[in-house]
Amino acid sequence: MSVFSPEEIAAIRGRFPILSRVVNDKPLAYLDSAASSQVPEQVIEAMATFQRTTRANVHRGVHRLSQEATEVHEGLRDRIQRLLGASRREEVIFVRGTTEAINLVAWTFGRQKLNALDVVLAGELEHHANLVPWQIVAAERGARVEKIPALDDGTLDFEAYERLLDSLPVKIVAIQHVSNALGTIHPVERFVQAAKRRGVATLVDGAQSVPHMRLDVQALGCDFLAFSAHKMYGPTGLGFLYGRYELLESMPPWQGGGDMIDKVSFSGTTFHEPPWRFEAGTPHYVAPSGMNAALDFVEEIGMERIAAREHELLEYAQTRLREIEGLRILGSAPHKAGVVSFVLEGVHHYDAGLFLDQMGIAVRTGHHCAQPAMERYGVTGTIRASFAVFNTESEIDRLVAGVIRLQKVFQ
Amino acid sequence: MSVFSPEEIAAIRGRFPILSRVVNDKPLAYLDSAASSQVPEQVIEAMATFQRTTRANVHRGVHRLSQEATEVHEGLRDRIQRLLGASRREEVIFVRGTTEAINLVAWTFGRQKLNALDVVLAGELEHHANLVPWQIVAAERGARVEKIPALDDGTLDFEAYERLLDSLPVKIVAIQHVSNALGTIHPVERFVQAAKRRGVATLVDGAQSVPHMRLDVQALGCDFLAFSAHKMYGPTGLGFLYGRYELLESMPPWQGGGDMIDKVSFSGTTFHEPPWRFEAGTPHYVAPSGMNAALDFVEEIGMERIAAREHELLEYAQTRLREIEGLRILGSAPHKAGVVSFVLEGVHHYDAGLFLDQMGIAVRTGHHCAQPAMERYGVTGTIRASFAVFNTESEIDRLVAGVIRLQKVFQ
Amino acid sequence: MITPDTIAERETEIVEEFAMFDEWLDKYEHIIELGKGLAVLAPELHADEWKVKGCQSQVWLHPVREGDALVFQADSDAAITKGLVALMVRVLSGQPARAIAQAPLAFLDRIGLHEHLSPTRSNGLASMVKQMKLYAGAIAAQEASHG
Amino acid sequence: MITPDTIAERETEIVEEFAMFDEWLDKYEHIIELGKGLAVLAPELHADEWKVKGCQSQVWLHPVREGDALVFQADSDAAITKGLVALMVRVLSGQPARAIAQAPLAFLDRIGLHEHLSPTRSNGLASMVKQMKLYAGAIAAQEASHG
Ligand SMILES: Cc1ncc(COP(=O)(O)O)c(C=O)c1O
Ligand SMILES: Cc1ncc(COP(=O)(O)O)c(C=O)c1O
Repeated sequence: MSVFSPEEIAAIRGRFPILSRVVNDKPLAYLDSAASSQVPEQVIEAMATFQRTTRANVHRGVHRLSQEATEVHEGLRDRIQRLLGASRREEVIFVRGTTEAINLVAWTFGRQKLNALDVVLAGELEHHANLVPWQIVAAERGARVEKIPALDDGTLDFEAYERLLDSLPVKIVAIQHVSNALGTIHPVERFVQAAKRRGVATLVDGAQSVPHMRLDVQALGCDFLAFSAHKMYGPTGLGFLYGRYELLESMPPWQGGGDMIDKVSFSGTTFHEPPWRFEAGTPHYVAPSGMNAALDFVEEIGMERIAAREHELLEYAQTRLREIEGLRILGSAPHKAGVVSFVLEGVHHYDAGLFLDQMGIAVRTGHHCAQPAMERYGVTGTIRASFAVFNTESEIDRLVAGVIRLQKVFQ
Repeated sequence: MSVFSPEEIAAIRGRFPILSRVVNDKPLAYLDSAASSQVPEQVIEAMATFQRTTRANVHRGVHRLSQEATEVHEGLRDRIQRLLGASRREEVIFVRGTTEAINLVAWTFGRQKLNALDVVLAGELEHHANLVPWQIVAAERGARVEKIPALDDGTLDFEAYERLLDSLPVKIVAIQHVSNALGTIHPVERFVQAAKRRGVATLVDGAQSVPHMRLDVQALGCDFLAFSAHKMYGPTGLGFLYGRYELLESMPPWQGGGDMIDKVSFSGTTFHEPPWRFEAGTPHYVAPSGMNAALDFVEEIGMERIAAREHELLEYAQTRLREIEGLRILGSAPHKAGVVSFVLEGVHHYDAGLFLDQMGIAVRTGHHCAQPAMERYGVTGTIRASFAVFNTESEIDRLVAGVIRLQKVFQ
Repeated sequence: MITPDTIAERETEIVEEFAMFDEWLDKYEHIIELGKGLAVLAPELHADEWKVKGCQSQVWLHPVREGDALVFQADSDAAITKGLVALMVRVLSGQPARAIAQAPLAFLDRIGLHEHLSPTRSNGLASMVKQMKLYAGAIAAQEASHG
Repeated sequence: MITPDTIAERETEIVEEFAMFDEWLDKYEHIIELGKGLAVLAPELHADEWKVKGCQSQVWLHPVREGDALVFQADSDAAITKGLVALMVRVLSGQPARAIAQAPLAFLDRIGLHEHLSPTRSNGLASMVKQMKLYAGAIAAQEASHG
């Protein structure tokens, strides 16, 4: 029995205006939610309404609009605190997205913590966002980034990880919760706990997990966690960094500007407390109204049911795709999110992407900003379908038919 | 004769849905555009429509939505190039806002350029966004930030500036074009040229100028220029950095992540060319649709007429406010943008702000993120009214009446 | 004026007092008056040490312990903030630390001024109340562990 | 097949050839066929030196100067890109440098494939054409200064 009845799915689909889009005379099959979500109408409307009634710069204004806008903004901080189970609201920092969140940690905590010859451990499947910032900062400090090797099934080698922790001067572990390239759900608690036991700090890249599962940063025990609103049915240009308050407090500022200061003068400037110390300049203050609506949507449907439905779609897709000869699915981890990545014998992923697009099917092709992962599995790129709560089995059937058809053309 | 007929003004006002808002039973008089613009309906609609029809992550996608979204995104880059008269599109970098733009330059170019004992010159009236990033980076490099002193009328002391240029090891001049605190339009070309003659790099903070006047970076001769979309009838969370290509090319990356790389591996990563090198992660890709609509709006009305109208409002406001006893206007520069900042004898700016808010009048009060400027003029804050093309003389009359009324209460 | 004894009684008194005002202007004028009546804070207590952070208006708070009670002296540079500070002092000063720590302070809501206590306000008031409660909480905890 | 002489003539020929296809699938199949017909690029020319940057598919381009003309050899790892590369080579290879530098290449638009040349595509094609024109432009400038 399916998680949702056909009527429920139709109702959910009806809430996403873009799903009535037609591409090349075919209805759009959007199988690219891991790159960026589509948004329900209520998210679009919330931001439009905010701009029609409440738009004003936040934090310093005494007038009504500014007060109202600030309340929405700071109210979202409370809500993200609850979503993540953070122990205080000041542990939530507003950023542009996962990438900026990780850069913030690398440029402040990372630079503070890393000395010559120190090591940052990052998974072999990391998105570039959780690798390159560490490389840049490590290079500057004379430190280095080493990989936690991946196994053939798309999981990380936990034994090798513990050996690395024990044999190298590791200061920080940067690890994804869910792989955007393969879909692997890593047992990230184990990795965090192993680091914690050794006094090593941890950052979890939650870009692909927070939108798809319940998560509690205190239970997880990580020091930092990052995710993006645009992958969670929410607005673009908004993301969140969770950081343990004790660490945030000891971190120097990064970007300077309005709002993050206490007193400014040419003879010396002092800084505000976290989270404001890390929020310089006018934020994307229209976004919180949209993020609230996105969280409402998720709560209305229910995170558990969303996850269950995505899993159902994954299982269906994997079963159907496995029937195709010359198709190889990358990643067979025991736990996977709604992401399936595959390669076709003799067909370049770019050609496949172009063909599927002609059939109205939107998949992502290429290296998925995870070149080391591609290298690990000996491919230059893959074809990736990723699912959201609004996808259907018949869209997957179209994908399967499309793949079979294009194989004929290219072989 | 006024720049616009009453009918034209009514028509313009009709395009801004927020102007029909009622605050405390009075129609909203929004006199806080220098903090953040209001947006015409077409901007709101453009972003909503984009999300209903085209939303998808940009740059790497092969599918239709991603292609269309990328075209809007990169098309805006071309348009900003034309707006600023930049010599190539690659000189335009997308950021969150002016603050991030300046931080980007400070953290890359600044750190590269500044050595021990070197000097950054910044105006005494700078917004914290154009001061604090330099202080942070200078401190790290053993360099320092010195001020270009302001004169009593709210202009900068050009002679003192030249003396500083000649007597100190100045590497970078960071200067605002228009003061958000006082409204002064600085003769920024002169300051830029004086630095240029001495081989000193220049960054112009255009946050308050680009939205209000025509400007050509090549004529100006500056190396960098920053501004924010949200102050230009546009979306929040979007801003632009112009940088001379030659300099951009020689600058190291700052934030790492997707899109800014060439090849990534654990053994070494190489970076993309500018502007992409400086654009890590998923951008706020919904914003360009809104920014296009905002630029359409400005073009429809005409930048010259907007500037002329704002000047008209400034003149009217200054004349009316000068009639009030116990009111002192700060800043009497020969050229001023649509910003008037004042203090009231015996009345705290915060009290004034609260009172005016009760009367439906939205002004900004406080230090306007320019504490050194406040210190220079011996105040802890001011009351600031700032104008946009939709404001009216009668709103200014309400401000004047409000001020007179509140003076009675407090004196 | 004989001050009523408990926090709740004092709050009720204030709510009744404000019931007279229909107009925001009258209400604000009254608040300003209350501020003027606030006991003068000695110049040396205007030091940074006693300053409560607020971006727009400044607040100074000086708590003195008297047995298990806390007496507050306070000031602000803005008139309306000062009036609100006066209200807070009137309600909380001289009360037992435990009562202060636990006071819900709903009266601001009932007189339609709740917004001024919002942490999103930059007037320093919310921070002041937070500090009053922090002091009180610390003392109450001390009392408890001794008793 | 006798190759027509000018770039414009070659373009016209291609436009007529593609006029037969109503269906995108037929068109794409034809492009793939054209790619298969592309002269094999020697393994040593697949070096990084000859690689044109493209995020999704790779393109290699090897220009050889023959008098005032330029002869191109090229390849791609993706079949559709390779077909488009073949079209570009067919139109431009062997033409005078000046003509290459100035060619508007409108035929892609006329056969409904303009989007593939968009710089927002990550297939390397736009970069390849840019490089072809850069080479040609440099040679044409040289010619001009000599003659
Ligand atoms: C002169 C000036 N510079 C910089 C800024 C900072 O802009 P943003 O907050 O959009 O980053 C502002 C806006 O307040 C400004 O007025
Ligand atoms: C696992 C993972 N980490 C980080 C990112 C980067 O997120 P953003 O581009 O929103 O900054 C992504 C998104 O592509 C991702 O999938």
